[in-house]
Amino acid sequence: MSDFRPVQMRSPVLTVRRVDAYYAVTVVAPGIAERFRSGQFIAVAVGGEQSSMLSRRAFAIHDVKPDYGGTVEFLFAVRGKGTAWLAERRSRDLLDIVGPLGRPFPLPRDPVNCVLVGGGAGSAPLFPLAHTLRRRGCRVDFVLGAASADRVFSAITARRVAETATFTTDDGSFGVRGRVTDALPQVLEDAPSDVVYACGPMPMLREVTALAARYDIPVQVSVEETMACGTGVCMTCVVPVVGEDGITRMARSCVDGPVFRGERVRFDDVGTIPFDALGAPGWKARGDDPVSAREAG
Amino acid sequence: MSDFRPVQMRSPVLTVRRVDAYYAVTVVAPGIAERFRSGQFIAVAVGGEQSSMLSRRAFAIHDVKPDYGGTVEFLFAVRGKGTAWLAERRSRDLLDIVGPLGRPFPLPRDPVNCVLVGGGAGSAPLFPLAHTLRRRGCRVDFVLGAASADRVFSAITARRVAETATFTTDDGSFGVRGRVTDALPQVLEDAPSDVVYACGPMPMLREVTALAARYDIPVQVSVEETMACGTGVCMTCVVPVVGEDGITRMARSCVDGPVFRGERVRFDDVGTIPFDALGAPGWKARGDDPVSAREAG
Amino acid sequence: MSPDLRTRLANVELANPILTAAGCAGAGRELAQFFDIARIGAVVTKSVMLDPRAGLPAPRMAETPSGLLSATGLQGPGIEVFLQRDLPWLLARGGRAVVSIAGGSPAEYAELARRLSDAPGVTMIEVNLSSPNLADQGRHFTDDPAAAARVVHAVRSHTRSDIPVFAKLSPDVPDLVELAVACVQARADGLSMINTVRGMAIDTTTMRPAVAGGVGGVSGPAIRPIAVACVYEVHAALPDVPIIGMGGVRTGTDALEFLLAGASAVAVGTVIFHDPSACVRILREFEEELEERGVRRAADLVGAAHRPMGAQPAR
Amino acid sequence: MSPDLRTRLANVELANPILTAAGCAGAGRELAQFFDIARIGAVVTKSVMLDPRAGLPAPRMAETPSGLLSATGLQGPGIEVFLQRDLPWLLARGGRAVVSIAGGSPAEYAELARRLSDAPGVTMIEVNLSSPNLADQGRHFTDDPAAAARVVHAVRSHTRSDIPVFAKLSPDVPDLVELAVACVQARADGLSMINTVRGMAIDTTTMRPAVAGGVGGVSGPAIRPIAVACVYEVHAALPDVPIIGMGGVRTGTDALEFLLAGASAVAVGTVIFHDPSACVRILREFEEELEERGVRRAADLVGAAHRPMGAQPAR
Ligand SMILES: Cc1cc2nc3c(=O)[nH]c(=O)nc-3n(C[C@H](O)[C@H](O)[C@H](O)COP(=O)(O)OP(=O)(O)OC[C@H]3O[C@@H](n4cnc5c(N)ncnc54)[C@H](O)[C@@H]3O)c2cc1C
Ligand SMILES: Cc1cc2nc3c(=O)[nH]c(=O)nc-3n(C[C@H](O)[C@H](O)[C@H](O)COP(=O)(O)OP(=O)(O)OC[C@H]3O[C@@H](n4cnc5c(N)ncnc54)[C@H](O)[C@@H]3O)c2cc1C
Ligand SMILES: Cc1cc2nc3c(=O)[nH]c(=O)nc-3n(C[C@H](O)[C@H](O)[C@H](O)COP(=O)(O)O)c2cc1C
Ligand SMILES: Cc1cc2nc3c(=O)[nH]c(=O)nc-3n(C[C@H](O)[C@H](O)[C@H](O)COP(=O)(O)O)c2cc1C
Ligand code: FES
Ligand code: FES
Repeated sequence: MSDFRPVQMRSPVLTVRRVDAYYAVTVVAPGIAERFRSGQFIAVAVGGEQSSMLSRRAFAIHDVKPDYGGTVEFLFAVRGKGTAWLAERRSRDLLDIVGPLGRPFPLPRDPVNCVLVGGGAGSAPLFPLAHTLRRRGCRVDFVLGAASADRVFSAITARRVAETATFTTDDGSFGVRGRVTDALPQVLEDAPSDVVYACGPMPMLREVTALAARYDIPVQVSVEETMACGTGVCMTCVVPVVGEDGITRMARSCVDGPVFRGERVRFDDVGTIPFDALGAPGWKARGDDPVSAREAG
Repeated sequence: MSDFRPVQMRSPVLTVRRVDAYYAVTVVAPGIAERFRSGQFIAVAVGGEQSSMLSRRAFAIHDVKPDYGGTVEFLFAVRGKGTAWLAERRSRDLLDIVGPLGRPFPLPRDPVNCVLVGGGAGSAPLFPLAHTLRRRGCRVDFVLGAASADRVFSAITARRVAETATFTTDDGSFGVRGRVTDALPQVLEDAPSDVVYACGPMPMLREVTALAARYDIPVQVSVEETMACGTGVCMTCVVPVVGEDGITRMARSCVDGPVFRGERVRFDDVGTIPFDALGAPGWKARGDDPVSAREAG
Repeated sequence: MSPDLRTRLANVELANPILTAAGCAGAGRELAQFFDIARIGAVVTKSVMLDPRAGLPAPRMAETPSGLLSATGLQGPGIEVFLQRDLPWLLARGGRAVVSIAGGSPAEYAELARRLSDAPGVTMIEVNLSSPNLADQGRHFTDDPAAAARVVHAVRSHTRSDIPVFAKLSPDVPDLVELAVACVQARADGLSMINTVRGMAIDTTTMRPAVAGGVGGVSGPAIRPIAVACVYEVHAALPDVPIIGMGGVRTGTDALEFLLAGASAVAVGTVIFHDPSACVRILREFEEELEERGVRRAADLVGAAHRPMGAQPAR
Repeated sequence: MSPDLRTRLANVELANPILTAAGCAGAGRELAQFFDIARIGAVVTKSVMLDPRAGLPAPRMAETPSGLLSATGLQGPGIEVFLQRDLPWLLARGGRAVVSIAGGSPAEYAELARRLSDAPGVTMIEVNLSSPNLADQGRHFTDDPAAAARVVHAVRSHTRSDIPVFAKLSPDVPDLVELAVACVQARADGLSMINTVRGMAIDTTTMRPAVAGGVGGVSGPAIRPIAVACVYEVHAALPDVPIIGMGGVRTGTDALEFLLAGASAVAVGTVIFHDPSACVRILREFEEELEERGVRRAADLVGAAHRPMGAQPAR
């Protein structure tokens, strides 16, 4: 375990590039690069030494390279105050980064067929995953969606890595007009798939999970819940997740996730405490050995 | 009056230079440069858009140049959080600056003999003053003091501009060991002086004022009281100052000063409300036309 | 079509809901160097007392994270100078004047109200209740709803009937809603919230309290969530009473937040020290926020956060 | 010579005065990835209750200027899992355990205290009084000094005599000193202050309260001046009662500020979310601050800001 534990470092920015609607930041972070496994993320402090912004911003790791001892790349769209600040960084600035964080995507043992489904910036963690899967001899099919053409993520890379790459945009400005979940059934029909990996907004993950269930394919989803620390201490990033023991727990998406088995996440109850969750109001203990009860995830 | 009113601008940083213990920052600020008169200062917002630091930092204007439509230079030593942030600025960064602020040094009509006394960073406003006085045919003698050699301000410029330049350091690492007030009597003896201008910490200003009084020379002091706004609205920068009507008022050093006639400042009562100040506890109105009572300054 | 920004505070209508906060903008003169003060909803003036007041000794402020700790002690020239010099200046520039008053007894407040009612051009009176009650060993009027009510009642009785009287509350009270209700029962036409929050800083160099008064008031964005909670709770209890919300407003989004919580107008205080143009910038940003959301009338948003999910105002 | 950092909290001596704040560091496990938790004064654990608790729905937090607004609802595994899993883990790593407890009645608190007294290795108990009193329509124990005193008394009576009991207070009370005195009279060995400050934020996109609970607690540097004032005032009233100070500690200078105000130890909370190494960094900075000032013993500085000018401790 201690080999995989995250590190905190002040990482020099190597480059900040504009890529369509996104910014791609590459930092020198050897400790993070060497520990990284697909699906993990970093948590970045924003605003400098006297920042008024206390919560770290989470970004999926999009790429790691061996240069300079190890670099890490992440991509983001400017959304609020923190990403606006990040977009203004220049090369040689230092960023306070913690990573790699979270439970990575579980990888298949055998060279199976994998469908990777991503929405907007949520596509980022699927790229290192695709490379890893390819290295293991898996077939990769991409389904990437976004609001508009400039928000579709790394289309060229997706085409290069994957057997097929399907794109959807809400406004039809690129690929098929519609949502990824409109295009996904066709992809699942065309190539017999063994596992689905998905990353994006909660409603999309819910639908992808439902579709995969219909085709009886296991699905791994990476959720994006609001986070303050990323390290498991603040308890703000919880989602209701069913454990192996059948008990629902409010699981921290930063350490118990962000990757969960899709059917374990109670999507319809996100934003609530399900009445039957462990410790919900009125909940009464079942079984008498709470410690051995496996944690959710 | 409206010609002299301050402006607020987002000024690009031209250069940031290290000068001994100080940083010299030059910004492009035409509106400020053109309005500037010696003794005035700027108030700089620090920490960027999402700064946790709300009060502006005051810096004397050290130089203005006509380049790029008008540039302004200020010098500072790193002291706390705000100056630490400023020291990290680079060329092309934008600074939110308000200026020029405050009452400038009154200038003599005739080509008289002037002694300029400065302590540490407090010497900054004396340099544009020296140039202006020289242009009017005045004789200028400098007495500059600091804790150590690397904190003595622009010694070379001082020597070039002035008839004589005397330096003192607390540790004797440059010039005479001791304080400016140790060296000042000799300077006043050597050249018959008509006016003293002083800028530096409050205890120094008090002593300079006392010395000038002993030699019966008028003295203009520029005080450095903690400021939050610099524009006269927060009422935090007050010092007790005697008005022309003999009444002591808590005068705002940012708009009623920072330059006051030395003998008007009640140095011994700084940090108190003198019992006889206008509106002090127990104070009773004298005279019946409070409006016509001239403001302090 | 640009949104309708007008707002109503009791029987007064203002062109827009962005005001200055008392004590953070003088009587408008200094800020007029940076923008046309006739453009904002109103200038709330520094609390004026009967006599000149020297205030507290320096240091009067310390910077705190996203806030300011201050103790100025209501330094000011007194009502005489205010009426002869400051008010006419503000009116001549086309500014709307909300005059904040402070005193040590209901009688002093009443006298101030009377003098202001005799003067032409006062749009509203704001009663700063965070002032020591001389009859009660220096406790503040806000500490005791009955004492606060006596002041409000005295002011209302001596104020011309067409001038609304707003009571300004402090968050450091045992029960804010109880205080608010007491003021409204004493015929306050509206409420202003919040005054600064009790706080303190120690100078780690001198090892002494950082402001001469020891305890001071915290203001600025740091206290915004505290202020929003106060506005929300009082609006929930008294939905028909107009509120001027304040505490750390820095952007148009912050102003919008106060409206949604229940304020009909928003005052900008400490942020003016940081940005002398803040009021007009916030007004512009606020208008943009409404445009982005397709909101036609700012007034429709007042208290919208109290409505059940999905019942937010029509765009 | 490096300064003596030891501090005394009732009959317990800690190696240094830097602790974690309850609920901001779990039971130490996550932070142990970033530093050796045996190096800090103690780990104050997340408030534990008798039964498992799911907490409040998400969203549970919103960022505010230099602060965090949160409402997590004391999610936790219950005392059973805590004693079997969390406490042994912490003790095995050499950590000092200050266990925070919360309940709905004096009896629940008493039961928690009894269970903890039976377990080996508990250094101190911190009684989180900002928990709804089930017998009083959900009012918090801190709202009523008598109710708070009953809880403290119950805990003290059921706690092994060598384990100090600290009462943790909220700033949102009618009279903090009165509450503190009530707790001490009920035999609290010391006080922890402050818990979060009541606050709220409105999400301007959804136009609804930003945290699911509506009202939440503000923490972080934004509340530091409020916390310092609380510590200062209570130390002035009860100079012999040890205090654990907290609220927005970000640097060693901030820790020093709390000591000067009257705290014997300082807990770091929200800033841990921002910097998981915060506690050891602050410890290092604090030591440097003492060295720069030539202070030989940290304990000499406790309450120094209360001494008359010039009577600050010998260097
Ligand atoms: C595991 C994970 C991986 C992510 N990967 C990426 C990525 O690769 N690229 C990308 O563009 N975005 C990613 N996000 C979303 C990204 O974290 C948010 O866009 C970002 O935090 C917004 O910050 P802000 O300051 O611009 O917004 P603000 O609205 O100012 O943020 C305010 C607060 O809300 C939190 N917050 C706001 N939106 C989100 C969100 N969607 N998820 C989590 N916290 C949020 C912030 O952390 C902050 O605490 C990821 C989120 C998670 C949880
Ligand atoms: C009219 C005037 C002219 C000045 N000119 C210069 C100059 O040319 N060069 C220079 O190096 N310094 C100058 N100073 C002092 C300079 O303003 C302070 O050094 C600076 O504000 C410290 O900021 P900080 O963030 O580093 O310190 P911090 O201690 O973090 O500041 C905290 C707060 O205290 C205020 N403050 C702290 N020290 C001072 C001070 N001495 N004067 C006013 N406010 C203070 C800051 O504005 C801020 O609000 C001048 C001050 C005044 C009033
Ligand atoms: C320096 C200063 C002076 C103030 N003077 C007054 C005053 O005279 N009367 C008053 O009612 N409030 C006064 N206040 C409180 C403000 O009007 C406002 O209620 C409070 O600061 C919160 O708003 P803000 O965070 O935007 O500053 C003052 C605040 C500050 C910081
Ligand atoms: C997310 C979160 C959870 C908290 N949980 C607890 C808790 O379980 N028990 C408790 O006594 N205080 C709890 N607190 C309060 C802190 O211990 C502390 O008193 C407060 O946050 C002020 O310190 P800070 O500003 O350093 O965070 C919690 C605070 C936060 C932000
Ligand atoms: S983000 Fe803090 S526990 Fe997950
Ligand atoms: S600094 Fe604000 S009035 Fe002078």
